[in-house]
Amino acid sequence: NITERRWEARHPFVRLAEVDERTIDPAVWGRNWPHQYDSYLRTVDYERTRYGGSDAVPKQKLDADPWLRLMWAGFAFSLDYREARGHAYMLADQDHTERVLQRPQPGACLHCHSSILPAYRHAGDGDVMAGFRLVNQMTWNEARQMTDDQGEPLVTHPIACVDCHDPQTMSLRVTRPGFIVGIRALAESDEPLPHLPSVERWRRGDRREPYDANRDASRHEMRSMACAQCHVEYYFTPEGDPRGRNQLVFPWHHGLKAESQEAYYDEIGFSDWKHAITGAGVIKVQHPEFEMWSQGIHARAGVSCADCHMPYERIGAMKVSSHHVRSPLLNAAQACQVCHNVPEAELLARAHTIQDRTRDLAERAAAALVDMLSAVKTAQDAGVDAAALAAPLQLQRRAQWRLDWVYSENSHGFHAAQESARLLGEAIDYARRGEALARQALAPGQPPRRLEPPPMPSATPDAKAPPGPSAARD
Amino acid sequence: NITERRWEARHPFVRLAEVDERTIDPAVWGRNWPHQYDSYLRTVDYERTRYGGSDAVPKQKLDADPWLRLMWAGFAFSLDYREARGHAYMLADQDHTERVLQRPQPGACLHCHSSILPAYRHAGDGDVMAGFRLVNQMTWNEARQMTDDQGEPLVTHPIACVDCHDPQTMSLRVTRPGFIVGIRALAESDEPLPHLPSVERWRRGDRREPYDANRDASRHEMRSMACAQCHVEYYFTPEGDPRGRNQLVFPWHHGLKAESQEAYYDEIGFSDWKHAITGAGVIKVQHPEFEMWSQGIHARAGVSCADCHMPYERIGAMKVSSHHVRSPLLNAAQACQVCHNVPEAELLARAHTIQDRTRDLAERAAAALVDMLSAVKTAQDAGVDAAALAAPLQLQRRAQWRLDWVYSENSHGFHAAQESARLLGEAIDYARRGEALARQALAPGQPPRRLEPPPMPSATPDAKAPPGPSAARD
Amino acid sequence: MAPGRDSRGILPLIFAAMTGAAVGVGLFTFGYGRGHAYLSDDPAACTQCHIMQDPYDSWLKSSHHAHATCNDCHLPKSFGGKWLAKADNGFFHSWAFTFQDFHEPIQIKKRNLRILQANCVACHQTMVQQMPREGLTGEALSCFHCHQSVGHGARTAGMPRRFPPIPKGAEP
Ligand code: HEC
Ligand code: HEC
Ligand code: HEC
Ligand code: HEC
Ligand code: HEC
Ligand code: HEC
Ligand code: HEC
Ligand code: HEC
Ligand code: HEC
Ligand code: HEC
Ligand code: HEC
Ligand code: HEC
Ligand code: HEC
Ligand code: HEC
Ligand SMILES: [Ca+2]
Ligand SMILES: [Ca+2]
Repeated sequence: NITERRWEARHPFVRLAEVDERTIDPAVWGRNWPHQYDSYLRTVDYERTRYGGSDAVPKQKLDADPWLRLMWAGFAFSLDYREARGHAYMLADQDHTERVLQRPQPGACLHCHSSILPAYRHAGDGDVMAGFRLVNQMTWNEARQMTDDQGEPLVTHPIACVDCHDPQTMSLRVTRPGFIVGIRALAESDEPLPHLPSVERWRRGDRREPYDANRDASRHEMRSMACAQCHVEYYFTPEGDPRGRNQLVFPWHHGLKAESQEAYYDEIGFSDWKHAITGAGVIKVQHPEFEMWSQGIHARAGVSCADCHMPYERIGAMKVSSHHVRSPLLNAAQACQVCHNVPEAELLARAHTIQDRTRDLAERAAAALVDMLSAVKTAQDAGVDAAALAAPLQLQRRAQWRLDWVYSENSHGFHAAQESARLLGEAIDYARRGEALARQALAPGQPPRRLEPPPMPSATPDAKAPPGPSAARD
Repeated sequence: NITERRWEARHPFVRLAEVDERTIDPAVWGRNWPHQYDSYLRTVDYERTRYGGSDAVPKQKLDADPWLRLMWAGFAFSLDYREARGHAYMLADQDHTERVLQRPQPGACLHCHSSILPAYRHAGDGDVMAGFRLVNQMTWNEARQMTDDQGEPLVTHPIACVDCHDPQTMSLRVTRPGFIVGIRALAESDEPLPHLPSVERWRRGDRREPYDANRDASRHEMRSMACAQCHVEYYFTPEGDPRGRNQLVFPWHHGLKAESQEAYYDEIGFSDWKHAITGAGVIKVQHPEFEMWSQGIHARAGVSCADCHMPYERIGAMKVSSHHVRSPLLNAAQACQVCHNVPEAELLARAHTIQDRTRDLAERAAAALVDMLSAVKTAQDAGVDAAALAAPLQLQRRAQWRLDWVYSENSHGFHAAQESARLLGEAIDYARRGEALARQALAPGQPPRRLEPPPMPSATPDAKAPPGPSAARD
Repeated sequence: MAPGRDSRGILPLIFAAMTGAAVGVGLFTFGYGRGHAYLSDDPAACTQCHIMQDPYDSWLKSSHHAHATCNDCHLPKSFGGKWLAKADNGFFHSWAFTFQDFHEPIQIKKRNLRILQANCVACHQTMVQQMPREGLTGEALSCFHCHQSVGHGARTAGMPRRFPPIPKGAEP
């Protein structure tokens, strides 16, 4: 036993297989790095935590929190929105979601749901950035079915080794055009970013070359930036945008904070859709994990995504990063105790305290939003002048933005506890202000008629929920 | 010099003066413990931080935040409410506040503003608890002027050594009846108190003897309980209470959380006063530092008040607890850096981030409260039926309670960042709901008339602000 | 500290007494793993076990690497106590290491914390003489409550004290 350990310590790995940019299949990489590959495969596993983790059949959030169907009325998310699960499922889950099955979606989706670089390179004739722009504009089906000149499919795997690692040096890298362009804009903004020292350093420099994470970021920052390629808020450019249609953009031009992103959307006059109940122009927030983490104490203290979600695990004498990316609460010993010298139960209790408070306040904000929608709708139905309701619609935009920012962020407040509560407090303020104005437009004694979430006839019943990728282990 | 150090080393202290329960004057104790006495004297000093610290002439908060005069309309606090300053001033500041000068106050105030035990013992003929009850019921002037049988004044000093230390062993102790009774009730409640393990232990025991901090608490817990004798929310029993009038009570019967205290007040039907603008029965919150700290991560991690507010400082070859109790941000090197190995500027930035967010949300809550008061008042003036306004008045009680809990807590959110934001979020919710209801009672198109804070003719102009105790250093 | 951690030290003891073979294996590890190194005061001796590498690395980064070695802090000062603790820890570390049956990250046990505290006070008597200690109120304030990283340096500025591997690029 001890002999074996000493040996392992001296021989971390042998290159049994050659891997390069075109090696998408993780099984090939796995011959060189079997431990990482083993844990990578375990992302098919599922186990729930109080608020997170994952299930075999991912929970339908629209049923758990029916008010979501009111908030997102008229938008694809009101058809089907489930708990996230392991990386192994990212492509399959997109194949099955009603959002794709019932609504036209662009190729831009695949940026974050597959090992997409071969498709970009093919479409752009070797130029990834050009290919990215072309694939974005395709329909989702066109993009998903792309083949190379030999007719071999180009979109084959969920995230793979090559997406995060340089095949020559194995160092971390970012490959996603959305991030590469987004972080440039962020660097050029003037929001302070004390948790990203390389950006602050670039800002103090001559700025002749745009910020480039692969050149400028420290290895430590890369341990978060690798994830920031996907775990971020985004939007698709609308018809008429000078950059073309359905281009994937990270709205970081004024900074990462909820208010900074909102300022950007306001400035360009962007809305994802007109709200089906009130007609307000509203924005959908998607998984701003990187942005929320950026507001928290862990980021400030230099703790990266990989520190918690890919903690080192000891395999014999070696330490390897767990590629079983998942909720750290399933694994608090490795994920938290390396830094926090307290029992596991105590760590869970601390995390749950934060999440319970967030949940509590989010429900309060949701109630406020529903009250507001009810009041506005009642006023509209009563024939109140649209001018009198312009202010409430604007307030609805503000309220939804903040509530969605926290709700769609997947840590339930953990990544930035006080910031989550602050945003929910603001959401409540905007929603209730809208309600107050709408109520005043009503006659005294005419209470708003309470809206009920519409039924969900079209959504996948649980029995037909997206199954796991059948071939995940081959 | 080196000889002197050696001497200190061999003789940590020599009892040059005998001290016992009757030795109030800290100067006498100072002969035995000159270092602690020296720093104790420095509590006359002043230096501001971004939100805290202290000034020579304490800032009038009613001018800094004029909405306070609306929130507290009709209550003594709307006359004069200033920044806290050092312990040396506690008695003098009570002598000078317009709250005492213009309104009758009971002897109960002195529980926390002076070294009061001799007065209690005298009034109770040796029985401190009986004396406490009698002094509580006196007028403030009677109590302040109490003399012993020789005609010597009994209320002479602000907090002194004997209040926190056993004169024989010098160990920490609690002496204040309000706390002794309060913590018993808390122990008997069922709110979980993971940060007070001795209480949890007592709960698991046979409970025959009531919880007694001096017997049960660990030395470490005493480092917070010593402060919890005064830095807590309290109320005075109203006329007709079975315990007698003007008895000082800590409302901990259902727990320490804002909601738990509120439940207690609701249960006994208590209000401090009828709000002068709306007539709502409302509660005043005073300095719930101990309670807020109890909700925070530092308490949870076992960090006590004394750790931050009385950090060790080196004196020659020894270190002693700084008795210059003050803002830790004036002293982050000793107060924070032993635990947090980051530069002082970074620590201040982290604390300020928390405080700025709290401030921001508190201002939002204040605006909501003022909007609500305006809407309710306008409706009342318009002759709206009182029954239609009952709900808003109840919501006002809830909203003020939460906003005041955070505002009157002196750390500006630092002691429990997320909890402060959560409470402010709730305050906003209640205030805006009240506003919405009141607005609907108004005719459409009749906007509420905005209330302006009343002028402050009676308050002490700054030039006449309470001076320091002239004899602080003799 | 998780309940029962302290008892973990005793259970294997009983078990070991009953299974000579296991003792033999433990002793083999103790010998082959250069258990004699345990008996020296050279910190490098501890890194015979790769599992002690992180504590060692972080000790190198600590304020004390010039003032105190592992044994100065982790072994009792008294002659008898020292050898007893060496036997205790030496044996159980070998045991635990061989059977790979221990909590990771490693967490110090209560009895070993008491040894540590005594060693802090032994060196720093002068500095802490005014701090009320045992005898005054019956319990001491734990030095590590505040001085968490004296023996094992923080990983990067601001990181709590424990011993994660130091990723390249994240060094202070
Ligand atoms: C200090 C530890 C820590 C850091 C750093 C951290 N996270 Fe998390 N993350 C958590 C915890 C704890 C949860 C809550 C998990 C749960 O509820 O089960 C979580 C939840 C998540 C989830 C949802 C997981 C689920 O089970 O549903 C995602 C996705 C996520 N984090 C991504 C990120 C990304 C991306 C970053 C970096 C930008 C990051 N995290 C940084 C601790 C961390
Ligand atoms: C290429 C895009 C992409 C990258 C890069 C990426 N993720 Fe994900 N991640 C996803 C998608 C998509 C899902 C949801 C999969 C599903 O539910 O089908 C997901 C799911 C997760 C989950 C939820 C797992 C669960 O069991 O609930 C966590 C946690 C997570 N990612 C963390 C990370 C971290 C940490 C990194 C960086 C080390 C990272 N991700 C990098 C796209 C990405
Ligand atoms: C910028 C990266 C990014 C883009 C672009 C993106 N996704 Fe995702 N997607 C993620 C991440 C990260 C998760 C996991 C976190 C979560 O569930 O919120 C996810 C989760 C999902 C899930 C599983 C959970 C759920 O929402 O039901 C589905 C389905 C999904 N995405 C579909 C789509 C579709 C359809 C599009 C295009 C309209 C799209 N995604 C575009 C990053 C992205
Ligand atoms: C979502 C991004 C992501 C994917 C996909 C990914 N890795 Fe990693 N990998 C990381 C991160 C983050 C680290 C830690 C790197 C560091 O600390 O610098 C890492 C580290 C490694 C290391 C260095 C040793 C270690 O364990 O820290 C190897 C080898 C490795 N990965 C192999 C693989 C292989 C093989 C695959 C595919 C089966 C893969 N990785 C897929 C993010 C990823
Ligand atoms: C690499 C180190 C590291 C890891 C891993 C880590 N933390 Fe932390 N944690 C910190 C630091 C640093 C702070 C900030 C306080 C400080 O400076 O000591 C902190 C603060 C906290 C706080 C208080 C702040 C707040 O948001 O209330 C909690 C709770 C916490 N961590 C829980 C966890 C949990 C749960 C995990 C695992 C999912 C975890 N931490 C993983 C280093 C870490
Ligand atoms: C982890 C450190 C920490 C702990 C523990 C702590 N405090 Fe504080 N306290 C602070 C900080 C930081 C401030 C903000 C000071 C400022 O704004 O200048 C503060 C502010 C205060 C203030 C206002 C001081 C001023 O300058 O206006 C009082 C009073 C106070 N705390 C009392 C307490 C009490 C009583 C306890 C225990 C129940 C306690 N604190 C626990 C750090 C702490
Ligand atoms: C006997 C009651 C009493 C006790 C016990 C007490 N305090 Fe105070 N404290 C006060 C009063 C009263 C003030 C306000 C004095 C003034 O503004 O005139 C005050 C002020 C303060 C301030 C503000 C100082 C400044 O410069 O702004 C801090 C900080 C503080 N106390 C912390 C503590 C801590 C920590 C403890 C326990 C070690 C403690 N107090 C024990 C009554 C007490
Ligand atoms: C339970 C303890 C307690 C009681 C009872 C108490 N105080 Fe205080 N008082 C404090 C503490 C602690 C502070 C410092 C923190 C702060 O200013 O909020 C303080 C601060 C003050 C101050 C200085 C700051 C300000 O509010 O202007 C005045 C004046 C004052 N109290 C007057 C009174 C009066 C009058 C009474 C009786 C009606 C009274 N106190 C009852 C504990 C108490
Ligand atoms: C409540 C926190 C706390 C505890 C417990 C504590 N210390 Fe300290 N210690 C401090 C602080 C703060 C300083 C810094 C004093 C200064 O720099 O003025 C310090 C300073 C020291 C110093 C001098 C550092 C120097 O700069 O030379 C030594 C040695 C020391 N402590 C040893 C100990 C020992 C041994 C124990 C346990 C018996 C202990 N401490 C317990 C907070 C603490
Ligand atoms: C507000 C409460 C309070 C007051 C008033 C007070 N002390 Fe203390 N004192 C403390 C605390 C808290 C400690 C730390 C005790 C511990 O660690 O167990 C302490 C510790 C001490 C110690 C032990 C050595 C040390 O420095 O840690 C001495 C001696 C001492 N105080 C003397 C005095 C003298 C003399 C006075 C009056 C001039 C005084 N104290 C007033 C709270 C107080
Ligand atoms: C005796 C140790 C100790 C002292 C003294 C201390 N802290 Fe902490 N601090 C902690 C611990 C423990 C945590 C919780 C995270 C963890 O477990 O590492 C923490 C967490 C924090 C956090 C993150 C939690 C939050 O509320 O966001 C901040 C910020 C912080 N401390 C700042 C300070 C400042 C500023 C001071 C001085 C006024 C201070 N601390 C004094 C031990 C301490
Ligand atoms: C200056 C004193 C000091 C020195 C020198 C020292 N340590 Fe430690 N050691 C500590 C302290 C303090 C702790 C942790 C106590 C705690 O958990 O709070 C500790 C904990 C440990 C632990 C248990 C892990 C844990 O976090 O509980 C191991 C293993 C360890 N030390 C090994 C070593 C080794 C090997 C060396 C020499 C290379 C060494 N120590 C040198 C003070 C020291
Ligand atoms: C045979 C391999 C090995 C050697 C050599 C070794 N250790 Fe350990 N050590 C371990 C293992 C395994 C553990 C974990 C034991 C457990 O948690 O049950 C450990 C735990 C510890 C602990 C904390 C656990 C406790 O029981 O409190 C300390 C402190 C420690 N070692 C110090 C040392 C010192 C000092 C040396 C050198 C004199 C040393 N070790 C040499 C394997 C070793
Ligand atoms: C073998 C003797 C020895 C032991 C054991 C020892 N120290 Fe020290 N320590 C020193 C010396 C020598 C210095 C540096 C000179 C000085 O400042 O006194 C020092 C410095 C310090 C300092 C100031 C430097 C810093 O890191 O902030 C602190 C605090 C301290 N020791 C605490 C402790 C604690 C706590 C322990 C127990 C875990 C301990 N020491 C164990 C000898 C020792
Ligand atoms: Ca979006
Ligand atoms: Ca009160």
